[in-house]
Amino acid sequence: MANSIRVRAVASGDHTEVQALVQHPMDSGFVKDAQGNLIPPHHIEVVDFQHAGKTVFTALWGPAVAKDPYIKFSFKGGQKGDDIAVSWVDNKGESDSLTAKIM
Amino acid sequence: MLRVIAVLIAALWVAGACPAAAADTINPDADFKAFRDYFTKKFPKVPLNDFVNGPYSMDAGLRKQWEAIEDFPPYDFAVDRGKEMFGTPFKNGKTYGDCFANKGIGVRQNYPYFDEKSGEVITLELALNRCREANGEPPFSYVKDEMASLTAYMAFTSRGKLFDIKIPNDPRALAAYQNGEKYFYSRRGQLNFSCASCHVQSAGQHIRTEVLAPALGILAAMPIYRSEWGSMGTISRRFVTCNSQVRGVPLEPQDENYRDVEYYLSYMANGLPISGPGARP
Amino acid sequence: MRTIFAMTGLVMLAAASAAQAASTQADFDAAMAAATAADKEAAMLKNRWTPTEQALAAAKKAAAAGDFDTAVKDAQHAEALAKASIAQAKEQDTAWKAAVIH
Amino acid sequence: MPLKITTNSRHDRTRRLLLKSALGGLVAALALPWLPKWARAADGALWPKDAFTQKTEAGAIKALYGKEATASDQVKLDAPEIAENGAVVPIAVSSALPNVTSISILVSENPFPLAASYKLPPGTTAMVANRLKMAKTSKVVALVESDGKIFSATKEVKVTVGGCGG
Repeated sequence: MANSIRVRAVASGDHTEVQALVQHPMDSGFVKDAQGNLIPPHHIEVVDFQHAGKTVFTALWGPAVAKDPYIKFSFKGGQKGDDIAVSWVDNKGESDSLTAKIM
Repeated sequence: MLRVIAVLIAALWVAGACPAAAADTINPDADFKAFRDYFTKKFPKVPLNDFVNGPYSMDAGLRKQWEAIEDFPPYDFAVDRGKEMFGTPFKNGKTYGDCFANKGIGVRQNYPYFDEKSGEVITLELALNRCREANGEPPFSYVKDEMASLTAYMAFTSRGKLFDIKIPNDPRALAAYQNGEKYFYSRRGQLNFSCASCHVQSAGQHIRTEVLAPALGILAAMPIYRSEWGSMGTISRRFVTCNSQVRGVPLEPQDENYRDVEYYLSYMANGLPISGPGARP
Repeated sequence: MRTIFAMTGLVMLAAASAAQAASTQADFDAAMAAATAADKEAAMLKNRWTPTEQALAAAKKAAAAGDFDTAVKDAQHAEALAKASIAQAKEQDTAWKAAVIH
Repeated sequence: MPLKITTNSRHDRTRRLLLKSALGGLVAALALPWLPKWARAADGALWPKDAFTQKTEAGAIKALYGKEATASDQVKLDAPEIAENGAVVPIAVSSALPNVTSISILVSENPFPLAASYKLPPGTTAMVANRLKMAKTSKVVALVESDGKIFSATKEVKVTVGGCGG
């Protein structure tokens, strides 16, 4: 199974810009399936981004975040070749994580 | 039957035996020029190569949202998956690449083509499933998932390459071309719309917030991730949903009519760059 | 004369509503056969309409529930839709040329 | 701590699931200390359920921050005037305010207005871009927490193709 997380982290000057995309249905709980039954909510709750062992960004998401969610932020520090660690956990307790190199 | 008649007409035209019936002759080059002129005159501010970006070529607000999505497009997952599938051998040890020129890299712009051996139009989607079957693998659904991933990867490796669709000097190829043209302009469904009703006459107009994509270059961005679908879709999927939207019962994916209309539209797009995979509302 | 005509009309109306109230399996079968035949022709022309399929399904459902009045009405509606789609296909067989960009 | 941490039975359930899946979550991390640090970083218990289930904008802001927001031109909210599709609306928020510790985004007309909330440790820029779902035309509210105060910016986004499917 391929990883659900895609990360692009680019160091420029004294900052690192991070973009991430996660493959996740982000079901809101308000949409019905083909049979007319409500699809229960299934969404990521927390995404954590770490650099050098420290959390640099935490996303708290509700069901209104779009399917296959995207996030962009920027933090001070980070150099080409450093690790960026990303992990998420959803409301069903499912989770995934990935470590990527800063470019 | 229709096909037979069209073949006959085409045969007569090729033989030059029917010079008087100018209105009924098949002249792809003249069609191509008229088609392109129509759109470049209708949208004088849109650079020719920008037509492949469909609705985003003609609405600044939409374009900005699209560019934000292109920053990290949801089709990235499909491209990666397609690449992985491309690199994974079948049970017999062969790969997708073995079925294609240049191992399948950078060849999207040559599809569909008319196969003079079998006398039919071969689309990329059809070629991929035939490749699977020739190697003892079951075919994929034509509309999404694996097929969208494979075509997304092949389009990605062909970005910027110009559509290069050929119509060989074969009456059957001309007949297929004309059948595609006929399918494109024929009204169907309870709503009595043709492909052209929306994508020629009404191109650039809004339906709710959506902007109808111009037919010129409309297949260049395929396959696409549609927000409306929440997933990837192939050219087959697009044709099927177009039919449903006008309350017509869709044909089977890769029906001869669908392949022919893909042939016609791709020929009209000759010289325009492949931009797929794409993201659309 | 006029009275007779009016009376006949009344009788016919009564007869019609009586017949309608008493649609049978046989009526449905006949209406369905006609609708299916028209739909098949539309399919051969590759020009089916989705509302035809919906009306056919509704007719079958009503018949299964024993409501033959509705079933016959839906089947007739399906037949009318299928015939319109056939007419469309035949007309477009040549009419499309007028729409081509020149 | 800018965000209230709520504990409730659902999160306890989440913990149990996390234990089972042995990936992510504080409890799992304690039980399996050899897991790399990143594998246990995201913790469902951080999720402020109370704020995310409020049905009004004011209720969500109160549940999240315990105080009211003040409109400020120092909060920059970048959202389209007309969303091409309510299922995917790109929205970005940034601010030049000092010491920004969190950014939150609300869609007033959604069933649950709070869409997303971001925690920014010192050193992280006061800027975030994401993609949200909008059920219909609505006010979008961006909140920026700076020096413990809450500042907001608002913009109306028109939606004609709703993001709730169907």
